[in-house]
Amino acid sequence: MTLKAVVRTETRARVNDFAIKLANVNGTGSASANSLLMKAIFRMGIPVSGKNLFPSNIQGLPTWYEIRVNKDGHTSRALDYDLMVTMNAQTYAADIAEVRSGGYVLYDSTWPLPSELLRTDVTFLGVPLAELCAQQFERPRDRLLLKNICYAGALVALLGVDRDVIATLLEETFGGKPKLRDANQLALKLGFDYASEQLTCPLPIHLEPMDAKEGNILIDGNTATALGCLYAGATVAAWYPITPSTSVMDNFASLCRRYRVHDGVHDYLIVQAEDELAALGMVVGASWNGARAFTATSGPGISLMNELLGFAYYAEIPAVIVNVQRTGPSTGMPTRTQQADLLLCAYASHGDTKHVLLFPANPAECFDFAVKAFDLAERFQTPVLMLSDLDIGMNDWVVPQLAWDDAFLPDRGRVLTAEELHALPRFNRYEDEDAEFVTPRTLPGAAPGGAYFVRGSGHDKRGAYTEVPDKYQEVVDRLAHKHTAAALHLPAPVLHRREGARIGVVCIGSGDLAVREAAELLAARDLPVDVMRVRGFPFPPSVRAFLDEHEILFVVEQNRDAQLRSLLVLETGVSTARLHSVLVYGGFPLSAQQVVDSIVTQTGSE
Amino acid sequence: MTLKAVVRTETRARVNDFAIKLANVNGTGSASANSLLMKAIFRMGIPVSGKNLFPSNIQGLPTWYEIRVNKDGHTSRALDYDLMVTMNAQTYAADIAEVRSGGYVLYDSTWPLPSELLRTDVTFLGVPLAELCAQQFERPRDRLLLKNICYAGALVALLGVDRDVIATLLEETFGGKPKLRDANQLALKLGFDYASEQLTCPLPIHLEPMDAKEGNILIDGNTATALGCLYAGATVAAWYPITPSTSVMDNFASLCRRYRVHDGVHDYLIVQAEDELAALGMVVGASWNGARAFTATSGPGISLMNELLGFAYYAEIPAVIVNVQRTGPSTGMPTRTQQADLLLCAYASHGDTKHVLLFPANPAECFDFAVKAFDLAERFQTPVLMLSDLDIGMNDWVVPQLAWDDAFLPDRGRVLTAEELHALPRFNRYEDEDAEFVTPRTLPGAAPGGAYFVRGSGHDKRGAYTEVPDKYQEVVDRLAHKHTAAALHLPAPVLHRREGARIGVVCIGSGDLAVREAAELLAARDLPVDVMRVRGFPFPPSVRAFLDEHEILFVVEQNRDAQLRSLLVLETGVSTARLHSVLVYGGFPLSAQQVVDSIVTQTGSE
Amino acid sequence: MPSIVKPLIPLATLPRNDLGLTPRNYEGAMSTLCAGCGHDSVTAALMQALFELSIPPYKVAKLSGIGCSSKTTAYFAGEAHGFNSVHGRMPTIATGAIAANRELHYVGVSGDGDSLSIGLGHLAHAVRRNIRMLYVIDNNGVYGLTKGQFSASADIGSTSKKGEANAFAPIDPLMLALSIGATFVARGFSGDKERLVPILKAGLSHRGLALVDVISPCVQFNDHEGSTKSYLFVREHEVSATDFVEPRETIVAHVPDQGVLAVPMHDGSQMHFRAVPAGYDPTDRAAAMHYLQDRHAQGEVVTGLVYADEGVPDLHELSGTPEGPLAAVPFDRLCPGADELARLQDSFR
Amino acid sequence: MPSIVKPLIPLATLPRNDLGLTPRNYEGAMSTLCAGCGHDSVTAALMQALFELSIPPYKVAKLSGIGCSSKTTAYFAGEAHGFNSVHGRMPTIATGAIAANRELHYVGVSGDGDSLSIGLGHLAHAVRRNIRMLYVIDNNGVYGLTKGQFSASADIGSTSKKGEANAFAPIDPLMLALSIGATFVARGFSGDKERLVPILKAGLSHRGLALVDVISPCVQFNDHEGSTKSYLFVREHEVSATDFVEPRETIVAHVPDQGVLAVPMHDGSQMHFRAVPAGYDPTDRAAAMHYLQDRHAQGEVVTGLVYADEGVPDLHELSGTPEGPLAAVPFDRLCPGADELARLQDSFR
Ligand SMILES: Cc1ncc(C[n+]2csc(CCOP(=O)(O)OP(=O)(O)O)c2C)c(N)n1
Ligand SMILES: Cc1ncc(C[n+]2csc(CCOP(=O)(O)OP(=O)(O)O)c2C)c(N)n1
Ligand code: SF4
Ligand code: SF4
Ligand SMILES: [Mg+2]
Ligand SMILES: [Mg+2]
Repeated sequence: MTLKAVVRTETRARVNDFAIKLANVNGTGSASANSLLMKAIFRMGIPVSGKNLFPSNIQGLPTWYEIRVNKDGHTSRALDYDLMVTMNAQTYAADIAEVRSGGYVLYDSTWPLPSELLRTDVTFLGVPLAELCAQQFERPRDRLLLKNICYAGALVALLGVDRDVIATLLEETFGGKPKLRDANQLALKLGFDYASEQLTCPLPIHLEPMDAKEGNILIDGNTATALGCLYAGATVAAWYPITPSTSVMDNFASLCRRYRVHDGVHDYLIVQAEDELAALGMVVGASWNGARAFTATSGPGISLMNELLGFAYYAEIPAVIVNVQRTGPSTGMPTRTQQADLLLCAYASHGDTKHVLLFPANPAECFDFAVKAFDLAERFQTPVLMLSDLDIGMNDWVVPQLAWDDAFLPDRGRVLTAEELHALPRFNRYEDEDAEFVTPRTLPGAAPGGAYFVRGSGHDKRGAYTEVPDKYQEVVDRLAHKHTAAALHLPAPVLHRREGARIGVVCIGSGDLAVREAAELLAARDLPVDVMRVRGFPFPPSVRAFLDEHEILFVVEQNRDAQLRSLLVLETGVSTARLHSVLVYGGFPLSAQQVVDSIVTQTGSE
Repeated sequence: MTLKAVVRTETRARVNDFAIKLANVNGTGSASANSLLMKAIFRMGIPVSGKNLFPSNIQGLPTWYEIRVNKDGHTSRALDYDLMVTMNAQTYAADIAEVRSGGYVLYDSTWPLPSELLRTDVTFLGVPLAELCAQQFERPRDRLLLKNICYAGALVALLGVDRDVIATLLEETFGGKPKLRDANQLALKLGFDYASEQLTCPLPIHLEPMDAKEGNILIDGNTATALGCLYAGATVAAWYPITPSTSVMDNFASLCRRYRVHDGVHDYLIVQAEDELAALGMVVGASWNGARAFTATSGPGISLMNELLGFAYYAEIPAVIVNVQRTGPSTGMPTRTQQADLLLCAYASHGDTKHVLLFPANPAECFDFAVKAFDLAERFQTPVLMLSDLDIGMNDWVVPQLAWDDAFLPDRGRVLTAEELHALPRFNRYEDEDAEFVTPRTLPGAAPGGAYFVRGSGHDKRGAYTEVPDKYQEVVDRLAHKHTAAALHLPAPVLHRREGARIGVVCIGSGDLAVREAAELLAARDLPVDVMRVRGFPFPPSVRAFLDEHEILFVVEQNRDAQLRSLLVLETGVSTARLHSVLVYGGFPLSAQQVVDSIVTQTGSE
Repeated sequence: MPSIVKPLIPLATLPRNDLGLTPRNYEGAMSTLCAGCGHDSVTAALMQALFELSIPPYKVAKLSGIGCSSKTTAYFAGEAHGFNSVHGRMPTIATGAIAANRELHYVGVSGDGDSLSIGLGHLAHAVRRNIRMLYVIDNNGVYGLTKGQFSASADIGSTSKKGEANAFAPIDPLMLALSIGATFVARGFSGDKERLVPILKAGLSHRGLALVDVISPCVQFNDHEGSTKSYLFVREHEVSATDFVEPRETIVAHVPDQGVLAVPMHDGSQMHFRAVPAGYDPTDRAAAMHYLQDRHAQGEVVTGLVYADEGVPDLHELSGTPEGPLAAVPFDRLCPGADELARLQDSFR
Repeated sequence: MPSIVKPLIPLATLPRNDLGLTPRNYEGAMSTLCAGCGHDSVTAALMQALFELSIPPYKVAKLSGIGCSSKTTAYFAGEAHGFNSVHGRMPTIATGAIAANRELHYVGVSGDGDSLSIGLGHLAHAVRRNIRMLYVIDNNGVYGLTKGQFSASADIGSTSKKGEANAFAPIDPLMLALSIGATFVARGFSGDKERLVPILKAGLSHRGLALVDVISPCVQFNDHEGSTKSYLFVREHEVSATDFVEPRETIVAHVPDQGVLAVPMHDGSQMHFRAVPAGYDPTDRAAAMHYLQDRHAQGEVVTGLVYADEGVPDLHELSGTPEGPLAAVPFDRLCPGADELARLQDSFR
């Protein structure tokens, strides 16, 4: 096989609208090269997304990275790839099969590709990466590692990435380490030069600078969540490591080291707990004692936190829990995304319990909702769970720059001051409810006379143990009302309406972009739909109103059992029969095409 | 105050139809006296129930016992008492206030009752219990303890309890211990003689022998459950003590000591685990290894078992979990009853999970369903949770004698024999599903070639780790189908139909008797209702059919959040709006009156 | 755990501490434990220790799990905040609470079931983090509240009320704690208030986690080997009812400075207590473990301060937190503000 | 944990054991751990031990929790049943499995995170019950799979890949186990297969729970004090990428019979191993603990069989169960039948 033999050209140019997928081996250093490309495209002002599809392994298994570029801002996951970079011999066949007809495959031509892989409807772009690196670098480690930068260089040429942008990025990354910088620059140049000389550059699919970058940043959800916790004033954090939530705490720790150390004093305390039960116990203990405290975990951790979630609900203690969802059940696929903890989180723990949930759709909302979570937890004296997911949490997203209002004051809820306390004839913990059914609390040690006894056992308004039905009911009934009252303090659902839409589509969290893109695609097929994205639980009345407005309703979510639909049915009273499901739960981020296909099929509009 | 002054007579005789309540102090030995009475009434062939309303305490707090006698078999908890025995000075006022107008109060007249307690519309029956005992018994311990038997003696006279029956019972209990027997007989006689001589005996409310006993036994649900586990062939049990489930394991242990020790060999192994997570882990390990294994717990234990429940669901390992429900949330009221773990048990654990549930209504069903639970768990290779409650589990119930068919063979599900295994080209754990979506398993060590790898991580049909969406989905989709398939193997709902009923009433578990009595009371008010008691989850189609048949539907359950209604809505598709709730969740067993009142009010039939 | 309020009978002659408070100020709700329960004696010793140290009650936080022992946090220092959490998780609540506010005095009360079974991992890690608190285990060898199952501290051969013998080796919380680096371990006996109060005071003053194991007999369910017969005896010869709890006298005894004290328990059995000898060096961890094992092999229970090391920093010292409560750091010191957020985001481009 | 099947290259010269099986029969799926990971060496030693003991692979049950270490049950004895459970709960699964069938050979593989944090309570209670199994901890001082957090066995002052120093005292699983009555504790080093195999064989033959702590370096995240610089050094001087895992050589070393062996770790630091000396008496619990503490204070890691007591019955012996598997007792011996049920119910009237 010679290189030239398989090169074919496509004529139709697709500028700033294509998807590429890079197939790598885990632990070989490809992530840096891939995100370099992604970042460069972002800097060129072009809407872009990067999805890291990685295994639950440290070294040796297949891993993929997908970059989608779309001038109209549709950057949910693409399902057909215009260009595949195949760096993993284990998965050659499957990877090459995934390229769309007419697309491209970039491969390491140091060795020939097995002939059975040679599809005739795609263009193979060979770059002798290993050979190029072997010529220039001595050490095996460098040769292996720099192959990645080398293919990045080829892509810079093929896709028309701005070379200045790339140069600046390399400078920023390795500026302080000249040796490293030089090696990377050289590797990049090797790939670039080879492609420029040997291949037709740029490809019909290529980039041109835009201005979509203005006011935007590139950030992953876990970093944004950590920032939110920092800005909300969280001082105590307790956690147990678990993918994909670990980087929430990693980021919180480094932000604290940066912003919370004054004269050697650390205004924070992070405890790596012995397990998730302990982590939530610590958050509850700290919150009871007046600190803003949180934990971050994923599904298995939530399962383990069940007992204490019920305790905090019943004893009315604030707690913020970030659940970065992954694919279940059980250990499931730890590095794959899903939205399958909705039901569990809504009603976690035995007995009658209901929790307050927040559903961010992207890192910007992770920041805002993290701040909101503390306000809600303290205002309503109850656990608040923010349900992000692996797609949001661990992928880089382009979002508007985060904003902060310096006038912001945390809502600490009803905490009695010493004066207020003294003005009371007698302080009873669960008495004197306000319009939202919240009763005032006191902080331990703050003032004499404020003591009360926290318990998860049956208690009356005074907090005293009771086994008297009426006294017990008085308290749990108030809790139910309090939960309902929280609805109006949650972020309202986001509506996208379209002229003449009879169909309503409900979505949640990271489904946002795909569903909005799907709505455009459907409109183009004369199937206009209104979209509502719910952002919190319990649902405000507007959710029910949207459902009532539409004859046909679809609920798009990433789980098998239609859990969002379940919550909607249970809490709005709409019947299951009215809510059709679009369920995608294979573990990869949602793509617009999946939504379109399902709705088209179900409405018989094919 | 003199005794005679407050004695008034009621003329209307109420034979075999009244309720008495005995107010005692915990730890003073009243339970034996109370159950002696209850047992005597049972032996007289009269339908009777005894409800023990006890505190979460070992000694010193108020405790009550309620006996309801009803010739028509309506023995759900009564709310108005014809006779109150007040043995607890702490609660005199409240107890006396509870007696119906025209009723009776039996008190210890050694000391006068405070005059403010003397209602004029009830008859006070004074028996100088302390004095009588002080005259006859030396030791303080005996004086205290035998006061109980003394009031029992008075009740024997007042209510017309068969003296031969009582004599036999005492003989049976203390036969081998003459001293004890004599003391008890004496105490009984003291009370009996005093009442016979000083009071008008029998009261208009009194007993007459019947023949309702034939073929019945008196048994509590936890004993029956233990018996079921014994008969089902359970060999491994693991548990962590928790009220009100502890006696399941206590009974299982004593049954095993009695029936499972052959020539010194113990055909069972019971492990008191370090916590509930461990208990379920042990059950899962043992079941995987081919033993029938179970655990018994209550709400907090279920919360802690969440992670492993999801694991067993996904890895498809049988497990039997008995949940004797108590009042939640959190520690709640450990000695009070509720049906508030329905939602949690149905969907326990993160990710998409669905479990198989059984809802016994009485000890007889505890026995049958316990046996059934093992068959289901092994047939469907999944956790099966039997949801009993404190009322069923810890109170004595009159139920038909338990039956056993010696032809019974346990359904061990699809376990490959060595021959079947060898006949296969290759054994793949999650392949070759049958019509019920069950795939065959092998037992460790049974034969070479049968090995497979159990994991809670994403796996394909072979049981191999996978992160490939299709392969992952293939398995979890089958699990969903398997769950649905189980519906037809669960005990069918029990229907009680009435001519002309437009209203359907759905109930569950221990609500049975009260709802059936309520149906009669409603019929008497020209409000005929059909009753359906669901007995398992997932629901078979007949449940949906019943709902569809009725214009107006009520769901009667003992929790705040209408959890059964939620399950019905989610799994049958009927809208919440169609299901009206009757919710009683103060912690005491359900009474017919509560159901009638609620339905009458809600239907506007007052 | 009903909070029955005790009648307040003013007694002019009550002693006063440095704060001018009387022992009354350190009382709590009326106990609902069984008459004679060892736990009530521990409660009394705790009140005394807090009183003697002149700790303001409202600056005390009382934490517990679930069990008869855990109920006792309601029975002392009624003016202190109490936190009766869930079974076995008290150490985690304590860790969080202490993280938020290092200025309070933390008293954890737990049981042998609560701390040595379901909560064993948490206890171990609290010890490892050396959080500053007094951690009392009311150790009765049984699960009192759930009616008499063996706990992990039950001795081999102990028999339950139902007559079954325990087969498994006991866990000694002090040995366990020492093996993982505890900085303060001591043992007391509920019946010996005289020795217990100073131990509790020492624990309250310790730099980190002070683990005090208190042998605290359960008058209801604690029947050891020698008493099997005695229990059967009672059954044979006495009026018996399964729910009858005989009111008992609290066992009182004083472990001598030297030699072994044999204390008869309610069930007729005997426990052998030995106070650490006069020259005992509580700063040598290996020797302490050796001593405990040695005496245990002789069937003796060592009481007293077994090991203490004031040289190990607590969680806060290790974390470099402010001197006052973390929870009290003003918001403007915690929130970097809008400008800083803008600056930071330059790196996200 | 993908199960990549290894190519089967028939080798005529392979040794055979008493069953006529070759080491090949004890292999499993291809490891997906990092090249050079200590855990793979432990796996190899396990294969060897099972092979040498001529244990039929299908009579082996392999149990694990979650972690890189826990994945390794897939990498040996492919013809044995494997059970990869959830994080920290392996001891509970093992207890149940063993209860059901005492005839299999149980090999548990866990990590220091799995067994000393989330699973610590279960480990302790499995030790206490003396269930018959080989319990291996692949101890690397870090959470490998979740990318390098400190585990509870990390030494004070160890630094993480991110440069933070661990502040908390390490838990030595052997000390912990000894303090609660373990009947077999030993330590090996993944790099010293020659000494590890006999220890594993001894453990497989033990009457109860044999706890074997194996120091098993994580080539990815295990950076000790001395190596902080070395890590920084690498960062300064080498091509660095956050997701790059350098393929490494497995560390191999042989701890001498006497004296201390200093083994250089991947990160440039050194670990000091000391084999128990020739005359060492592994039957004295107190002495064993003393020895461990003593050597630890010297910065040495003791390897070898530290303590063994074959005199303590295992769970089955204590429970009087049948000699064969409980799971195999025929149903008619388990079910008392209809007549007996009728008879029993006479007492319910
Ligand atoms: C999760 C959970 N499991 C079980 C229980 C039941 N329970 C209450 S107290 C207790 C044991 C108490 O024993 P211990 O800690 O020794 O206290 P004691 O009563 O002996 O003082 C148990 C098992 C519970 N409350 N929560
Ligand atoms: C309940 C739960 N919490 C957290 C995790 C994430 N997790 C996976 S492995 C692991 C730690 C592994 O450490 P260790 O046991 O030492 O194994 P190693 O990888 O170091 O061999 C953690 C925390 C999980 N799988 N389940
Ligand atoms: S049961 Fe035992 S531990 Fe509980 S209160 Fe009574 S004596 Fe004390
Ligand atoms: S991360 Fe560490 S423990 Fe995990 S496989 Fe790699 S070297 Fe081994
Ligand atoms: Mg106890
Ligand atoms: Mg590790």
